[in-house]
Amino acid sequence: MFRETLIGAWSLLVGMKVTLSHILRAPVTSQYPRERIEMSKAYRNVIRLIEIEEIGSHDCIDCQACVRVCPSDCINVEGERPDGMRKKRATLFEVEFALCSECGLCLDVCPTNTLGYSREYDQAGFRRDDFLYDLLDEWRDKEEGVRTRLREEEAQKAATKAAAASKVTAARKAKDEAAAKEEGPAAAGDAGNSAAEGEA
Amino acid sequence: MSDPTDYAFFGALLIIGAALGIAPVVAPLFLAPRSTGAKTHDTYECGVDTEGGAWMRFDISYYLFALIFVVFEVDVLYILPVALVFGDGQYAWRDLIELSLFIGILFLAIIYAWRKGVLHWRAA
Amino acid sequence: MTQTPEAATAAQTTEELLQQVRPLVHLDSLENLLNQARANSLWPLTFGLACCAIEMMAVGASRFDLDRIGAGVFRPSARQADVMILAGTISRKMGPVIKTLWDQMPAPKWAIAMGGCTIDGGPFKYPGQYAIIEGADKIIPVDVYVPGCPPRPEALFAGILKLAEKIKAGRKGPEIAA
Amino acid sequence: MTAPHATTQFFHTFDNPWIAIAAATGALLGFITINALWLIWLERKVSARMQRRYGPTEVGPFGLLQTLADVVKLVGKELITPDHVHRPLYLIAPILAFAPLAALLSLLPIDADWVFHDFDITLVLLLAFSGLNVIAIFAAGWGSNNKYALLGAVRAVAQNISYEIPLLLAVIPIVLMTRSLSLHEIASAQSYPFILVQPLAFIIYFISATAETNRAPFDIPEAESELIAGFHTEYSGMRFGVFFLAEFTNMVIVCAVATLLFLGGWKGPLLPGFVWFFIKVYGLIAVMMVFRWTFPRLRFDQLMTFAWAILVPLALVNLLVTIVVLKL
Amino acid sequence: MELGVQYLFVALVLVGGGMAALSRHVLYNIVGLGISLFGMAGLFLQLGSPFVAAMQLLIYLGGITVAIVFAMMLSIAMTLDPPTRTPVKTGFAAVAALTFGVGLHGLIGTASFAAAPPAPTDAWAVAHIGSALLERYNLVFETLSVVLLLAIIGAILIARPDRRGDAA
Amino acid sequence: MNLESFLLLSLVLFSLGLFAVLAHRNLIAVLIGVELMMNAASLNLMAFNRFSVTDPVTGQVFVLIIIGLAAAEVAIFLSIILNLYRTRRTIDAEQLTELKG
Amino acid sequence: MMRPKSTMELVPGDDETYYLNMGPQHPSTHGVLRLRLHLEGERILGAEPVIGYGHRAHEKMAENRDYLQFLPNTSRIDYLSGMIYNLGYCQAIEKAMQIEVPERAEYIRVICAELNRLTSHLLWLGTYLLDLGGFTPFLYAFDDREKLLDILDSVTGSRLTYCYGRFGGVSMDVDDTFLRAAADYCTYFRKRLDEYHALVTHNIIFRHRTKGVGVMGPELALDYGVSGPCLRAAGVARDLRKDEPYGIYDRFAFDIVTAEGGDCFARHMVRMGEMEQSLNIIEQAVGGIPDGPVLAPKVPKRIRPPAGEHYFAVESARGHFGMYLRSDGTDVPVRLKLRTPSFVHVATMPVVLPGTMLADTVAILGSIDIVIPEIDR
Ligand code: SF4
Ligand code: SF4
Ligand code: SF4
Repeated sequence: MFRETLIGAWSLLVGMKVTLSHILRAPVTSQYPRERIEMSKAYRNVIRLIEIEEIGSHDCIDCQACVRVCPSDCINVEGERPDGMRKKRATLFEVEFALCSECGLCLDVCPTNTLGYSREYDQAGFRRDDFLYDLLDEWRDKEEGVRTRLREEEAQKAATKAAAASKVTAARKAKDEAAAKEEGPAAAGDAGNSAAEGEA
Repeated sequence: MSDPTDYAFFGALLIIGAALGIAPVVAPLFLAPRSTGAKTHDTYECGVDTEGGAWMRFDISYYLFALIFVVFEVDVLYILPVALVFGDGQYAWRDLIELSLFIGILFLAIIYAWRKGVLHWRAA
Repeated sequence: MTQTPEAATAAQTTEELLQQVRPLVHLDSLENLLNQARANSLWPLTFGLACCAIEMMAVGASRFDLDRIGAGVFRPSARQADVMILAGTISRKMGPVIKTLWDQMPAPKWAIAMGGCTIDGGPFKYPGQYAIIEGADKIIPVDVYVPGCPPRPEALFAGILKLAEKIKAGRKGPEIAA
Repeated sequence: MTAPHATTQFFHTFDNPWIAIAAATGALLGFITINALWLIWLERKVSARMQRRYGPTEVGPFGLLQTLADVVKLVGKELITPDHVHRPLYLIAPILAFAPLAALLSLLPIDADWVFHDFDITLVLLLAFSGLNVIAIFAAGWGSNNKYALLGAVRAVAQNISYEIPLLLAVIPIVLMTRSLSLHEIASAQSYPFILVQPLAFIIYFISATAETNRAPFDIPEAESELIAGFHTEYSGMRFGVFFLAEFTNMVIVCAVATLLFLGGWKGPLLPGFVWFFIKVYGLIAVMMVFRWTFPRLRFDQLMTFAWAILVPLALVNLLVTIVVLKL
Repeated sequence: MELGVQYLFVALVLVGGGMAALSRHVLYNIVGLGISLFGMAGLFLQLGSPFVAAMQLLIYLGGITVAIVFAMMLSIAMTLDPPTRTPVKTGFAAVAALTFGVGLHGLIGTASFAAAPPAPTDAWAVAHIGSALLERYNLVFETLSVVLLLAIIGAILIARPDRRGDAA
Repeated sequence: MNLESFLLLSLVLFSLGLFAVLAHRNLIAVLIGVELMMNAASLNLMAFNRFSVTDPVTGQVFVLIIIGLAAAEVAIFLSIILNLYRTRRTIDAEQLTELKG
Repeated sequence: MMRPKSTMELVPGDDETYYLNMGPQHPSTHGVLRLRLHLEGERILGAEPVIGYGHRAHEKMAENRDYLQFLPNTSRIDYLSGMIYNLGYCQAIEKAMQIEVPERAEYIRVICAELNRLTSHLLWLGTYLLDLGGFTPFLYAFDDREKLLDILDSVTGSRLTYCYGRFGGVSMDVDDTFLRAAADYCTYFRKRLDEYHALVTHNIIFRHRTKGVGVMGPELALDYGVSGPCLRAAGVARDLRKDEPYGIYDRFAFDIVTAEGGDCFARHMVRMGEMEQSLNIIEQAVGGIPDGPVLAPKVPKRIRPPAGEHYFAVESARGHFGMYLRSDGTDVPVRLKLRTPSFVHVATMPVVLPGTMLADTVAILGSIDIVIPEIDR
């Protein structure tokens, strides 16, 4: 009995040694509101549209692939085909962050890879609808310029295409295929169809 | 006999202590808002309604401990005045024997309780 | 169940919404002082519902250390808590329990809805879902919402700071979208 | 033996008792508040450092105002008196817990000639009034009429009374050695700290005192993980705050008594007496804090068994040895 | 002031005693007993013996009352509605108590007590109690410890449930 | 206050105790009555001790002894109550009499 | 097989029945479990777990979504070992559809799953100590867990509810930094384990609180279908990773940690031992990871497992996690039944708890390590 007590007392001292030794070590606390930390590369938060270089803006073509794959049904995309363009452009891209499960499926299916994650990590708001994000917000003012440029590019392309069209039909067919392939491999899941749809 | 005013002073402090205890409890009555929720004044029990009264029949061990305590406390308190004069008189050895007898008898009580398993809850 | 904030008519005062009565003595300067203290001493109720609760624990742990702003004193009894952090999915069975706990907290009290689930059902909202309450504000008045699934600990931290800011400004109750 | 009136007793420095009482009130109020504020801050800081965090930093410099904010907040917090409580008991319990402790503070001699007030039986008085603690706890638990509270209260009472015996038994050797029940005399009688000759008594005293103040690892009555908050489960706002204040005041008292009985009170080289006194007291409190933040808590029955089957026999043996040695 | 305090204690004793004796709820009986005991301790103090007063607090209030409370919790008495009183019994008790009180009061009235000069302050010191216990009353002292030992043994024997493990 | 008033007080207390012992059906309440009576006795002793004895020690010692005996008595009495309760499921004095035999 | 009568039956409704509710809001029921305890004194006569406070209709959800869309949900069933569930679900579908997973992905899966097991056990250790009243070990455990989460976060992007697996692999390749961090952590954590032993395992109070408490013998455990650390603590060496190796677990050398006694202390020891084994596995996996793709090249766009029944099980941090799938050949399951360990474990409470003391409840409940949504699904 008393032996046990002694061993017990010793074990308590050993425990205290451990905790006391930590007093001397530096705290591990990150001083959050004072220090901002960098999130990892893979970090997931609300989705956002990322800039695609050759376009100079996002490249959402309103293919609805992400809308369809999203398990939480939290994406709402609307788009239009701007006059004189073949590709569609999104006119509305809403994400209800409160519904999102940060699963990344939408990123996987996006044919143009224009979806990414926001780097934000400390959103908080006073209203429950504070988290309905309009992802096009940051792009809107650029949009007109982008469209004009895209239109020009497309027109140019069309011109080359038209030039090529005058050539043999076989050649045209081959070209069409190439164009389809361009979009194809990037898409997984059901994205394939919709990507083609967007193209059409 | 000690100066009763000393104790009066102590008593006054007791009352002051009570006042100090009351003051912060009274202030919120004026300062704090009050809730009017439907269940605000119900028993707190992890968020569900409580079943039956709070009263329960407790383990007999509680009582046994209380009992040993009472008896022990009396014993121990008898030692206190004795401790003040222990070994003072000319019969120092007698004092020693008396006191050790007393403590020895106390010990017997503990041993008895131990043997009876009173000190080990589960055995009860 | 009580009315949702949306259902609250203009006639309803904040007090009614919060189910609180104003204190007997009401001086602005005093109230200011109290609000400063309240904002700096938000004791949360130890209360987790699902996954988000783990992140709530993480906020209290060494890395984030909620105690720095005085909010690290988790009280297990509703009678001693100031803020209810709803962390996780609210099932229909849990709803009344939460309401009871909320009622049993002493005024002034606040609620933070942490995670998508408590804001509007989050990942668990789907057609045919029968088991959850889609949004904490359907049961109790929520002050601050923290989105994410789960929100990072920093986000909850930010939520608590936001709540503190709100208290300091003397605002009360849920803020209904204009 | 009479009261050591030789020393300047605080009370006797005033002619008018009313002024004395007013002064005492002020002093007590100041000490209790400042002590509690600083102790709670200390506790949070010590625990934080042990856990490699910072603890309060944002409110005031070094978070020093944190506890103040807590207290002010508590004052502005609603007091819920649930419908089902036994009102008289429920309402009086916090005051019962607090009042004796506040008065007891006045009995502690802080320095050789800085005695608030001293009787010839200070020690007994201290023990008697801190024994009343159980009644307050009981009133709280019973008055709350809540299962957790009642369970917590019963445990608290059982625990407190059990640890009172080893506590008393650990004090008696000192009484034997000094032939006095006055704290001031006992402390003055120590040409060397008694802990050197009575180490076992000191350990027993300290363990029992930790248990008496319901501090971890003996914090069963308020064991969060089982009983929510134990006997103060139903107490809200400042009523709970008063219990809290009482706990911290009690800590000071038991540690001060330990200092006076075993550590030589105010004695120490160089520094003035009262500084030594407070260093020792707060040192002991810091040890209590380290205990609290290191150990898991004992199960209730183990706790009782520990008191009766280990501490009491040990204390009795210690006492026997003491009287034999004193005689030889 | 002095007298006021004294009357305060007397009032405590009487109010507590009344509660203890007259209330029908056991809990209030106990609370009454507690109050009365506290007042009694005060009176002991007034009567010159702070030590006995402290003992009264320690043992009676901190010990005996607690034991009674625990016993009450073990028996179901608490939740039961206070049993109705049989008027006959109550009446009889009241009459008996009154007769006793009045009779004894008469007796006290007839007796005259020789007042002794108050003892010197010194004689009240606790140490004297100690030496009295060690010298004059040493047999009582030892016997008391045996009595207490027997009390423990007896109480444990009586109160402990049989080995069935049924904690009653 | 003089000796007589103390005696009177203790008399009242004793009568109250007597009443409790006789009137209460709950054994615990009866025990409380007994305690009141013992206290009345202690008070008497202390009063005599103060007012009509030259050496105040004896009275104090006797009160201490009374307290000690009270503790022993309470211990035994309560144990008996509990035992009765366990076997008979009641601590009502009247029912206990009825159950007898 | 011992079947407890419902506690309601056990007790005739006399006026002395005393019920105590633990939960749903209780600091140590780990979420929203509610235990209805029937007490006599401090002794527990009966215990009745009341579940459903965390019911979020996980299984129902599977019937409403296609296979891919259910994926993010898997990690929310048992949020403490979400990765294992997530990957397990992928493996189940892969098995049903006979998809080959690239080598590298298999290794990554093992590393991530074991890291996740570590986080889960660490969290258990912390909260268990919290239940027992030790606050500091809780924070140490959380601190170590944070370090793990940082590692996992760097590749999965989440801290808790991972959605990292994909049918046919994983969603993102790992880089050397990740591998190095994992290996470094192993070295670091071995040292920490010693500290935990000094602080917790050897602590006399801890031993007294857990030894001989809440004994779940091998028969009882097997009868009830207890699995995972709780089963191994009863001395039964069963571990799906060894017995029916899935993925590539057969390539690693590790032991099944068992302990004798089946009490809380044994469960503690098993978990501590398992952490060490996990470290072994991680080290081996990091050492042997090949290069290559992380996603199978030919995964059908629409997941349509062949009609019929499929079953697959993995060893989660809590035990045997089985998925029973009924498919009619479409891309939405007809039924997905999840066999979750905690559900079984909590079902043993009515037999394990009676006879113990109230204070043991938390020690026992904590030691079986439950996760509520996993019970309520
Ligand atoms: S999948 Fe990509 S391109 Fe298609 S709608 Fe979504 S964001 Fe736009
Ligand atoms: S991350 Fe998942 S839940 Fe969130 S928007 Fe994308 S697909 Fe929907
Ligand atoms: S918001 Fe996400 S992490 Fe939080 S409880 Fe809901 S599902 Fe779990």
